[in-house]
Amino acid sequence: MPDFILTPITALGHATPEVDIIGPWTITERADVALASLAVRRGRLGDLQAAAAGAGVPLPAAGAAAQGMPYSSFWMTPEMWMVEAPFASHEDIRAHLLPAFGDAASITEQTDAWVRFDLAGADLPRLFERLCNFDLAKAPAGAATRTVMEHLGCYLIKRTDSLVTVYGPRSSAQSLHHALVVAAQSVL
Amino acid sequence: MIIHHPILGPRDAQEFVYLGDASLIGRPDGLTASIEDFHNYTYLRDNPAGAHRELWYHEQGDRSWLVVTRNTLTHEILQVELARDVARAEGRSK
Amino acid sequence: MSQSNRISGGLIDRSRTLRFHFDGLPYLGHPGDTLASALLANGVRLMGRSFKYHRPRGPISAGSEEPNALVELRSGARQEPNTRATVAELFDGLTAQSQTRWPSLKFDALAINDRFNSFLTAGFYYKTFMWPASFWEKVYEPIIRRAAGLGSLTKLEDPDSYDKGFLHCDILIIGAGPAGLSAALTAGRSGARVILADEDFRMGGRLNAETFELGDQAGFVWADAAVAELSSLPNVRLMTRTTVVGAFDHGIYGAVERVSDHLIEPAPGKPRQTFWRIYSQRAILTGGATERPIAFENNDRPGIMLAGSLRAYANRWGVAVGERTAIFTNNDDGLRTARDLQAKGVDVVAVIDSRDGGELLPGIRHLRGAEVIDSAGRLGLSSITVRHANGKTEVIKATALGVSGGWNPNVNITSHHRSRPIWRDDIAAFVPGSGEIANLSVAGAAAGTLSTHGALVTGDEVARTALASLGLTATAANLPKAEDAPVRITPMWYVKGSNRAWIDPQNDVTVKDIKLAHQENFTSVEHLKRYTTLGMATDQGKTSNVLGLAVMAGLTGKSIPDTGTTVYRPPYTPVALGALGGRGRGQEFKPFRLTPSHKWAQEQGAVFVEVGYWLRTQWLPKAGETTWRQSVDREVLATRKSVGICDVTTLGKIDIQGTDAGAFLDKVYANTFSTLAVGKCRYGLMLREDGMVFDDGTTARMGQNEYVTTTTTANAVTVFRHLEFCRQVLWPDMDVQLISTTEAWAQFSVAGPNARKLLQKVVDQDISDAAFPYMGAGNITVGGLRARLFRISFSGELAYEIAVPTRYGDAMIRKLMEAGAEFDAVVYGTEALGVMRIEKGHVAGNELNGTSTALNMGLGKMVSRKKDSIGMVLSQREGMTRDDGLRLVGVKPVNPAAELKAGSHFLKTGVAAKAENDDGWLTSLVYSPHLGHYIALGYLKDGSNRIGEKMRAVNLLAGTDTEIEIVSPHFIDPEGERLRA
Amino acid sequence: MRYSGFRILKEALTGHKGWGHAWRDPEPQASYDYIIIGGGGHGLATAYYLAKEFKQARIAVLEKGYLGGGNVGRNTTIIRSNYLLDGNEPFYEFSLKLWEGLEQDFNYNAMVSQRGIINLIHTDAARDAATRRGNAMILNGADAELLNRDQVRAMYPFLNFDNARFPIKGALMQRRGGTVRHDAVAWGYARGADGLGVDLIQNCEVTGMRIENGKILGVETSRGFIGAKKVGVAVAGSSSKVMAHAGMRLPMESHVLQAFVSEGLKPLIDGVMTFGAGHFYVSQSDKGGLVFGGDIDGYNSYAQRGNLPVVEDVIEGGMALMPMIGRARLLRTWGGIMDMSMDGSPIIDKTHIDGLYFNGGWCYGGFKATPASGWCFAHLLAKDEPHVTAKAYRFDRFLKGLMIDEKGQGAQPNLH
Repeated sequence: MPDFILTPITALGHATPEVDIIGPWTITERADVALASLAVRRGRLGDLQAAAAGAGVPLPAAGAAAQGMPYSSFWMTPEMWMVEAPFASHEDIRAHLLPAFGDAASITEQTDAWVRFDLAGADLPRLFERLCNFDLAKAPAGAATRTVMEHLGCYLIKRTDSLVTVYGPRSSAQSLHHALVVAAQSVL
Repeated sequence: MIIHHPILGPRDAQEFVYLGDASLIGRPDGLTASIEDFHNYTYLRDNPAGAHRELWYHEQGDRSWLVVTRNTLTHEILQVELARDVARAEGRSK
Repeated sequence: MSQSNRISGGLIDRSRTLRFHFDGLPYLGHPGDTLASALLANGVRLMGRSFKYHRPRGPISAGSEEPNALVELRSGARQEPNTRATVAELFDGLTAQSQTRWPSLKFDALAINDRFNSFLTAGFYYKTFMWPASFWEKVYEPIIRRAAGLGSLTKLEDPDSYDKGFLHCDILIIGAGPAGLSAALTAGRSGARVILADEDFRMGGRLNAETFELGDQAGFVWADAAVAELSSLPNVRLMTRTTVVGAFDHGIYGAVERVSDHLIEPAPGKPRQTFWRIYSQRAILTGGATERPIAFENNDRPGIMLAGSLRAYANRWGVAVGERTAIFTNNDDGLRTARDLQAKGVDVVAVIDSRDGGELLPGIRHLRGAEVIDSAGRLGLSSITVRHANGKTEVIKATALGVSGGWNPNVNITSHHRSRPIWRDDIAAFVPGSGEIANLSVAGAAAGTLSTHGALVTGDEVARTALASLGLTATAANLPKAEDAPVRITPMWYVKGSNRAWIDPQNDVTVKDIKLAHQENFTSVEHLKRYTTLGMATDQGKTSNVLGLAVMAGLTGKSIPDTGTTVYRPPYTPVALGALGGRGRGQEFKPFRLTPSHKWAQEQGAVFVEVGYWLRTQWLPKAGETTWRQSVDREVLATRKSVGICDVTTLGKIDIQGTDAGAFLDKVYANTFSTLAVGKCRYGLMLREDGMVFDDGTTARMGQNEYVTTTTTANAVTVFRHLEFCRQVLWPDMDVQLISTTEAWAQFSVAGPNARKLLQKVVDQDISDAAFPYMGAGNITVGGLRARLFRISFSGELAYEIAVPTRYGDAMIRKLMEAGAEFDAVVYGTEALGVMRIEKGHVAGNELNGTSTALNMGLGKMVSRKKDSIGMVLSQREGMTRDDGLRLVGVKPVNPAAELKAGSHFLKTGVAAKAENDDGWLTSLVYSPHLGHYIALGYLKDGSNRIGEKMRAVNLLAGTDTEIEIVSPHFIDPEGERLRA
Repeated sequence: MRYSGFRILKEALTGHKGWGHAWRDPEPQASYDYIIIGGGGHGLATAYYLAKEFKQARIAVLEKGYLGGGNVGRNTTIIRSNYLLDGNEPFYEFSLKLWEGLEQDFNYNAMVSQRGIINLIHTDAARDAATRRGNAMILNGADAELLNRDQVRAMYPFLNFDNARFPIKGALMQRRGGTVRHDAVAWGYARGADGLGVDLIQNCEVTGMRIENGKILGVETSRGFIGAKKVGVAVAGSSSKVMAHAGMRLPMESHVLQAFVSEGLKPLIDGVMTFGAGHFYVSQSDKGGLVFGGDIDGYNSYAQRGNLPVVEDVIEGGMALMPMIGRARLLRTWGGIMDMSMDGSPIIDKTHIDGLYFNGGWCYGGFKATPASGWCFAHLLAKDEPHVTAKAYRFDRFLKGLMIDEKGQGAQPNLH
């Protein structure tokens, strides 16, 4: 058995995540989250809900996200959620979830399909109105939506008025990051 | 345009990909239908000037396929349904 | 230079002085000035030349409807042609040049055209320049093109950046005049989310240009107070310098905000302009009205302008356009101008009033029943000729003439959905048609309510209605008392005469041109516009369309509405292309997609190629290699000799799970997957319903109810969309769940005789042929890390694809290269990949062109008739199953040294290069270092029966004609021994 | 009356009193030998050639609005014959040859201007495809050249060569391509047809077809019934609506295509160019406006107007290709209704109804096709057999699997 370990890099290509502070806003790359999609097998919603309750996986309604420990999640599409968990404890998140859900769910690892940026600070709507058509000001905390930024399909989660998470396609991490920074400097 | 997604509410049509006439739901069965059946299904359209039932895919959203009833003269949208529900109602299953 | 025409008052900041240049000469102005008001203050009336006759032109307006005073603003790369001096906000250091003239504005050589005006009538060019035919491009057109055009671009890249954005509101209010402010106050106080946008840099609209009072304060003071209150409301967003340019479907409006146009250049990081997409629940148009002229002979001289604009220059900007001013009117508003000017101490020499009755102005020479029939003054007005009611004519010295033919409501935006305005005789103007634009209502002058009182009241009313429809309640409005003068107008469109009377001053469309159009039966309003170019100028006919219609109506004897209306199209005023383009320029035109090995490849000096949004390694030059071929040949040979590694992450990966996953795949693929054993993969062919090949790739069965499908890089998105359609719409009850994992896994192809040896060093499991046979697939580990292994080959060699979570991809490529050192492992790019797949005879993009069937590709047997699958039935149509149809073949030059070109067509030897002899074409071409000559794939008629035939590959573009031999598309290892090794 | 420079001279000196009507406004007769439905470019050209080339008489053109009010009056004025497939290229090359002699033929200056068209190439695969296309063009008697990057740069140095997301690698050029003053085409054909005795009847909408025992007898119109031996339909954009009167469903959808023009500018762009990495094509009119366009909006529409996403997408493409246009301004946008057919190619064919003929499905190709479309449709109407260059444009090609799919998009009209 080979005796080596592979060392990961972040989506922006560094050993450690990048943090940018622009005016009132902090843009933080997050590499410490494991992701898996959780989809209901046909006719198994009840079983899945029961299993989720047991495993402590929240199943928020359409357009919403729910925080928990260790599992948080947000709604993706009918009968499918994205489950978030701490990378340190749940890197192989699918292996953690499979036993709980058995054949009631289709579970797929999504951790590295995405790059995550957390944007923190006051007056975030003023920033996001340059980035996407989502009405952030009107949305309640806990709102989660798919939207387009810089031609990229992203997930946007309004954690609080002063904290927004953006998940974008990992391969375009640099383009998305550039768009966030340029917008912040422009609105600043 | 704004499409009122049955689950997600108003969404900019730019998030969607357009396919065409909702008659595309009614695909014939390949083991029994004739070439002419498939020709009519694949190629012929009513193309009305007025109410038009059409398929839109929320590609930059929740990936739902929708059946949108839209007036092609005014672009007014009269009804939006989940295509899966419509398909089942039209008797499609497996 | 002194501001000779500056008078007292106005909303300008006289405490500060701004320097600017026009045509190289220095002038002074004040904050609050526009370029036009400042030039007029400096006694400059001549600001441009007309398009066709190059007649001297000055501003006729004080707003965005200006057709004449167009200049090139700024210089160098920021030069901005056709900028309306009447809305260009003055800033210190502004420079502008006049345009459409040579060599100078005062002396313009092309003014000669004016002498030949009797030849240059409407549409004259349709009747001549036809002989000889070749002269059009060679002689006539180049002259016309050089003479045409307005301002010029420098051809330098625009150095400024532009933003885009999205805004949401309950109520969008377009225009911040009395009606707009009234509506905004009512809506804002109710708590609704309101956006109030105005194109001006100062809100208030006409209130800034009038002297009458609202309540007991000056109009502009009331406006300032209203703006102050609105800006104190958190639910109201005030947007000055913001023009709403178009009404689109379902409450979406486009608006351009001129963020930095009033600065000498944008602040660092800031955009010049921002284009907003505004999502509104309700919209209220309070865009006011635009005055229109009366046509008379030589009515186009600098100094002749719309009366209301003359008034605006005096009241808002403290400018008297002329020392001696006359007014020509057919309505009471012209009298208001005379009164205001006189109150300002301007010498009003006469008011020529085409009406007989009505109020008589005190203390002013008020000539009723009179007409202005001509004017004089080469570069600017010096006198007018008046015909009195008794028929006597008199020349009156005047340097400014204000003309008022009545006011047209600004209906433009209401017709953006092609609804037609309605004629109202009482105000002799068109008003908005019954709302074809859902949830848009109109108030104030834009709706034909032309008094200030009416504007305030209707603005409030319309806002209340909008609020009510949104379930919001309005508080009582406390509207100030305001003038409520009725519209008193006796329509009078043009003064009859034999010489030219201008209707569209920029395009030089005169009454005579409209008469000619009528004479030639171009009487439909659309024909009139297109034949004479009426209303086609940069102002889109804001001041000329109704006048032109009225003249045509007079000629046809029809009423104006029966003659027609004009439908305005977006944008309301022209929009900088940069603003509509936003940030999507240069490298930012589209986002990049980077592969997991990108960082490593960059360090190695790889050459990258765009593949969709992806950047892939095209080849990886080694020291001493001077041509790309050297690198690619080395990569190919090293791989075939030992082992090569290629990042194949860009291939689409779709995770397909569910108890019906296998049955689902049987529906969407032409071949069968339900029978595939767990732990195995199989090549699949996906058809469109029309029977053409859509996509191909391998699918692996990772578990009983779990498959991983790969798509081509190009089709990853469309295939996923298609699968969702099949899953949700065609077979809604199948138990199938889909999700893309394209980016989740960094996937590398490891190919070549030593592929297994190399991989065995990094994977934790036994991957001997027995343990992991050809077409095997499974979950393994790499140094304990979860990974996936597929034994598949695109190159024809013993090959695997190994995948690790993407964040480990960088480490993985480094690990593979380290482990491969002893085998001289190379990384190969897309070029070498292409060489090897063609040597092996695999189809790719150039063959998967959307018009090829499985049969064309020699894969007809893959289409199972035993089951229903997408495209199965239509692939059997007679035209697609002909024996002599196109077939995929291999091609090699008869002379091994000969070169070929992809895109060449196949012809038999000895036949003429004509379409009827066209036997097919060469799809993909590479040099095979393995075989030592060029090889190619192509589609050839009846190809499978023509193996061994000698024919020609003809490239008429390069004049080459090369003898080729048709061969099997499998150039190496046709039996596939290597990949099973 | 014959138009000429001398005529203009004479009229200028005599107050332009001699110019007569460009065409009459006749009352419809009770019946005709030929009725052409649609007074747009194709309908007018059909009537003109029927009378002039095929020596037919008793012809009427019925137009629901004003002459030339359809797509011939709302397009981007480009002519070219740079098609790939055998079904198309001979036809469009025939059309281009007709353009080249058109003005002298109908004595009207439509400003046919062959300033050249280039299709930019950004990838090696695109160059392969352009090479195949260029060869197909030459094999069909058209002209084509493959330009390298430097040749393109010499022609248009202001394109984004040095900071492009998708580098310009060359171009396929057709020097005989160019532009035409679109309205003048309709007017020239109208005047020409009128002069040959064709009745051009405006404001006459067809509301029904009288068909008995599988034969057409005439059409119901807003101005009453008009009998006809043969009826030809050339109403691209409204084809499905009109053919529904004959109970036919067509292999096409109607879509809105937006077009754009900038404010007038001094000469910048001599020829026509299309961007290969974005949805943008442009030329500059003789008047100085940049005339440009891109893709259709993509959803079925008869509204003759579009929406913002396409406006922004097209202009983004323009800015990516030539960032020097940023300070020019968009003056006007408009929309035309396209017959988007199922394979992106048109239909000129008989129907199953005796005496009823159809011409439509032009997608983007309608304007440049005008002369050949008129000629070939007139040929079919007069001789009951297809013109040699239009024989592939049949209804039944979809049933037989003989699609003419230049883009390879299949039965997806909004992608053609």
